[in-house]
Amino acid sequence: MVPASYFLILSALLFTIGVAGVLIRRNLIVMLMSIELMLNAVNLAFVAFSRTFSSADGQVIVFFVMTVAAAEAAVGLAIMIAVFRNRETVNADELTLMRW
Amino acid sequence: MALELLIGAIKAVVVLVLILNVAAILLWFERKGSALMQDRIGANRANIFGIGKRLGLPNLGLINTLMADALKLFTKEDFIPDGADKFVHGLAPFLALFPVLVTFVVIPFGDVITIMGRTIELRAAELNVGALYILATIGIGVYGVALAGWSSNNRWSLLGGTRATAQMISYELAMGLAIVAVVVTYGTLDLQAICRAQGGVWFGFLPRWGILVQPVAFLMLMTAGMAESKRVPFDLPEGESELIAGYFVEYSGSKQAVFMLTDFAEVVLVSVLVTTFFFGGWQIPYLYRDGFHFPWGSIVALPNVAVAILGVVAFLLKVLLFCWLQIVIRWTMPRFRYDQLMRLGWKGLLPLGLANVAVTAVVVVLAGV
Amino acid sequence: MPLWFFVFLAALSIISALGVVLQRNPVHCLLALIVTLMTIGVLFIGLGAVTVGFLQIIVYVGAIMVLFLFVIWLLNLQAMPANSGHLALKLLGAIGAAALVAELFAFFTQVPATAPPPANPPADYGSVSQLAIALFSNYLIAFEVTSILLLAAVVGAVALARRAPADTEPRIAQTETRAAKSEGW
Amino acid sequence: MVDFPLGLILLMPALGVVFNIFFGARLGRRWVNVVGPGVIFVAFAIALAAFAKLMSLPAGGSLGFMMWPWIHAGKFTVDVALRLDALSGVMVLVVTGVGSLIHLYSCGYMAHDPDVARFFAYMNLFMLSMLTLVLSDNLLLMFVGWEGVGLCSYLLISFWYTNPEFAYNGRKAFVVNRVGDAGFVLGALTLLSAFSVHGVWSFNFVEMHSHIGMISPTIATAVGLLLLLGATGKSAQIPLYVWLPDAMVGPTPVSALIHAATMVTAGVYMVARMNFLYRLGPSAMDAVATVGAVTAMFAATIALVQPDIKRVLAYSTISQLGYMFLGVGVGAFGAGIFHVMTHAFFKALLFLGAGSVIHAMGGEQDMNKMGALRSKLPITYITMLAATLSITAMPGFAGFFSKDAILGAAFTSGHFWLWLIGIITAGLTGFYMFRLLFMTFHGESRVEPERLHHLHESPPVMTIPLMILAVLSVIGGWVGLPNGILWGDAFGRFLSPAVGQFVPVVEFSDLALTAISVLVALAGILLAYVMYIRLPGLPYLLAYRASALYDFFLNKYYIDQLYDWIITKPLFFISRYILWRGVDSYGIEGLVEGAGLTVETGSGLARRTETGNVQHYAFVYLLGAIGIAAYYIYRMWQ
Repeated sequence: MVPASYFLILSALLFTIGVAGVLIRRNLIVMLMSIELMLNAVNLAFVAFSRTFSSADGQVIVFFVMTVAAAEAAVGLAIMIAVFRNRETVNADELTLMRW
Repeated sequence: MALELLIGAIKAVVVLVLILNVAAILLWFERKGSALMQDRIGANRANIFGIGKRLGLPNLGLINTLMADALKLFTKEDFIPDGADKFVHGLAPFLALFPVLVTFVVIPFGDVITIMGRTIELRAAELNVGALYILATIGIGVYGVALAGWSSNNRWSLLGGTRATAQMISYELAMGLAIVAVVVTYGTLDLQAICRAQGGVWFGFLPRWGILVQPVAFLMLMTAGMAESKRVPFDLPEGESELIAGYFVEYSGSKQAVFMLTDFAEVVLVSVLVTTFFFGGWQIPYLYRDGFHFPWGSIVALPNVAVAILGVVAFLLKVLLFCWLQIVIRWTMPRFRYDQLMRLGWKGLLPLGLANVAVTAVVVVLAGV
Repeated sequence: MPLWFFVFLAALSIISALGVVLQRNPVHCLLALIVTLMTIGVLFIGLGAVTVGFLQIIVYVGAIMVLFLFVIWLLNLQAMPANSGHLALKLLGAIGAAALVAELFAFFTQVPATAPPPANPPADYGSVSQLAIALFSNYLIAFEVTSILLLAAVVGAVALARRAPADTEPRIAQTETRAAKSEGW
Repeated sequence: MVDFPLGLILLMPALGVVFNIFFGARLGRRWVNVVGPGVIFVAFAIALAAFAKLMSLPAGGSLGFMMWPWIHAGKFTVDVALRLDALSGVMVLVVTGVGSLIHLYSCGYMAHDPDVARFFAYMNLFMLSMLTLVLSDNLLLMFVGWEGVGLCSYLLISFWYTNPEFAYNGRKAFVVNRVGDAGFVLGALTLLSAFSVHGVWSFNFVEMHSHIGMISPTIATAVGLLLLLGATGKSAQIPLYVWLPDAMVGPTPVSALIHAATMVTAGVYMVARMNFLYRLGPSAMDAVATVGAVTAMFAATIALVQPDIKRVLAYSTISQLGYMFLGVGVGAFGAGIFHVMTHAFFKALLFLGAGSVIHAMGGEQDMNKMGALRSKLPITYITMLAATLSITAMPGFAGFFSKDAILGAAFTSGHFWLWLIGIITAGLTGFYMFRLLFMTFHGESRVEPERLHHLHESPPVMTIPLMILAVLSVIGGWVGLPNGILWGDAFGRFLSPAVGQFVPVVEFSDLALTAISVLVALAGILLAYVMYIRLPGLPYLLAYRASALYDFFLNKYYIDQLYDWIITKPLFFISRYILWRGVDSYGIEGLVEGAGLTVETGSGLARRTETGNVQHYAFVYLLGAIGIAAYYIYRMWQ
């Protein structure tokens, strides 16, 4: 049986890759994808712990995370459409109106 | 262990072969059936050395369907349009076919069969959450079509892909709700268990099939399934008169063959689901493990193997029946308009399904099942 | 789940995750992400959380990702030059990510969960009933709140993405964008 | 000490203040004219009741009223408490009595002023402060009243603030008083510290009196001198008298009430109140007496030549205050307070009479433009005549007894020279007072024709107070006859428990002294008669011949100019060029604006972090996450 720490480390790696994606990519959609990636990495950690302590709580949290992720994706993409309609771009570098 | 793997492999192969053959036969059904309904002759030209004629057999076009078309399609040039995303373009057809095929893994096509003291469940994968699995695979099924439409770098195909995706997403909901209703009724996600629960009779003569418990769910599953399979009257994604052929305009040769195969596989899938959920799957009325127990009391004992084989045959017959039903519909109905499609999906089936699930849940709770 | 299978899935997920970050074409990123999600779903199933695993595939792959695909199409995003300056940020981001992963390693190699989990979890572990019981007993309020959240999200998404009166807004937007571009924002 | 609701006496004017400030302007003149003086009359009635109660007590008794605890810091405790003994009893009666009459008079005098509500608000506030000063049972609360009357004086001097000169005079009075108050505060604190050394942490008069033995004479002298400085400020003595003449620009009732009858006597009252202290430091008492005598003569000389009727009265006030200081300075505290009372009567009367004249003349104050008003203003003339006879100490009139007592005490206490100055001053007083009277009411009219036709006697509301005060200026002194005649010095006996008994050191016949002073005064009167009735040209001739001396007197010894050059100008220079231009502009504003500039630049820099780029924020977020994780790793590895 695979030690839970393996799963945790895997989730750490995925999470970090997601972080890097958010930081490196300019495309808002890809940034959103990276965020989803991070969420899933966390989910993985949750399930691993849930298995370790054989309790359902971790899975419940995963369930909630999925729900929230769905809501977040819906709203986020809607915002993106609105932004694109106004600014004709989804490049994070060009969407810097809210600044000094 | 090895034996287990072997048995699993055998079951998988059996299922695959079954599906492919049924699909192929379905193609023939379609041709001849449509010809019949439209008072045509249909496929009748292909002939090998005139053997059939010599023997004076009527030309049923089987050769056309089963050999000639296949050969033609698989020997044609595989054309990739300029500016297409080659990787995705090549990947799409198999993304479309794969989910449909793997869905059949959880379908029980028969009861247990006992060979050399080893009882074998007659389904490829003994998964106890089959319903979820089905929903998952159907969900994945969207991508083949969508990516096919996108990767071809062609307006028509992109339009078709978009339509197909929207349509499938919309009707997945209805489908899922129908399945949920059934699951709530029988209290399990295990398809085999569902089939078993449909064995036996009410009032001594009425088979306990799901259709009698969940007629609404049956209608919804049928409709949504046909929409999923993107056939007339739900064939807007590929409506020849508007989008030439929709998402697979730019496909030719073997890849197009794969798409066609997917089409028929989906038809079969719908029939299989309907059969499994509402028509007892492999159940035959009055047939139990040890043989027939007719309402009027006479008992015909049968060996286990015979019962199992009977079950499989019954299953196949039911499936073919529903395939035929779909073909009839396909050649009878006109095509929907897009807004009609969406209205039906979102304003018709979705609320209906929700209401159905709610009612079912209440009834189940009250009945204390 | 045998170790070799885990390693295979882990490698697959990591590679595809890297694909998400590194590929130019949003659609390819999306495909990579889909692969990652499915791998994670399979990992769930392998961990015994069967229901959650399938839910993962249904919800993420079957719904959310399709939404992404739609938006990509709607905005007609083709491959865009990935590196528009900000090399410093990229470098720092890489360093920060490395630091983070190092720290997380430091954690997860120390956690008591290093020992392999109990080989035989409770019979109903990961089943729908277990999840449902937890959801509707301990987490009932959270569950209801989540449903409200979803409703709000639906309404909000519709309100945001609805096309505004087509006469004024786009022109303003374009001038604004042009001004912005000319001022080098 | 018997409890008595003395607080009511303070409550009345307080109510008047509140009413006049918040409702007076809205409800209009009629209400103000009722409430403004009304509250003071009520206060007067309560004061009478309190005084009767006091009289009913055995000699040396006192009434007390504890309002609320004020400061309780460690061993040091001060309460807002009132005490009414013989001394404060007399003062309260004078203040409320004369005050009520003057308030009544004001209704007529201010009849044409649009701002009467504000006027009465100030007047009531002054009464409140003055009564607090008088009734307080400790030095600190007394100081509150002390400052309060100063404030009211300032407010009322510059009552017609639209005139910049009036406003300037008000400011002058205020600033000069500040100098005196500084002396007061220093004195009080020195006294407290001196007491606290011996463990007595109190400003209470009674306690201080009982523990006075602890204080060394030197400290007593120092404190006495410091308090004297405060007294000179408030009571317009040398060197701080300069504000009083200028204070005459205020409404005449104000001059009568504040700058003649009550406030300016606060210094005398304070010295009398602290008599136990002064007795301990004889040199301080000598200083008081000297200051008084010199001031008396000095002011009288100035009064000789002033053309302005109110200025003459102002200088005569200073002069009379000098008499009072002389009295208390030579140890005859009772005589000093006696003169305070009589002076309150006749000087208030003089001012009110002058006010009536000015009222009739339509604001004219120059006596050169008056004359022969006797027939036009009969009541005013009669009453002012009574007052003048009283101030010139004609036998039988109120001023006679008090001034006689003071001069007698001065002589019998061995201060011959001071007595001599007092005598000369008496002559001068006779001269300038009758000069005023003659120039105003006698001789041929020098009134400008256009003023002639609307010359008229004042309305009863003004003349009735005049008459009452006239009566008082005649009989007011009979409470303190020379010893041996009828009931003798009842007033002195009544006061002695509070201020102590006067003990003569030189034996001499009172009668002779009295005769001398009366003769000298008569001589002055005669001289005035000659110069202003018989030979009206003589004054101008004198002024022409002895122009140097005349100008010297006319310009008040150039003291104002002197102060201007010694103090004011350097002060303004320092304030403007060093404190304002230098310290304020560069030092303080530099600090303030420097702070602002720092914040501005700092935020300008910090602002740069708001790039508006999501990913920059995300990166900072990442750093935060890394930090937190690092912390927990650190914890983990502990």
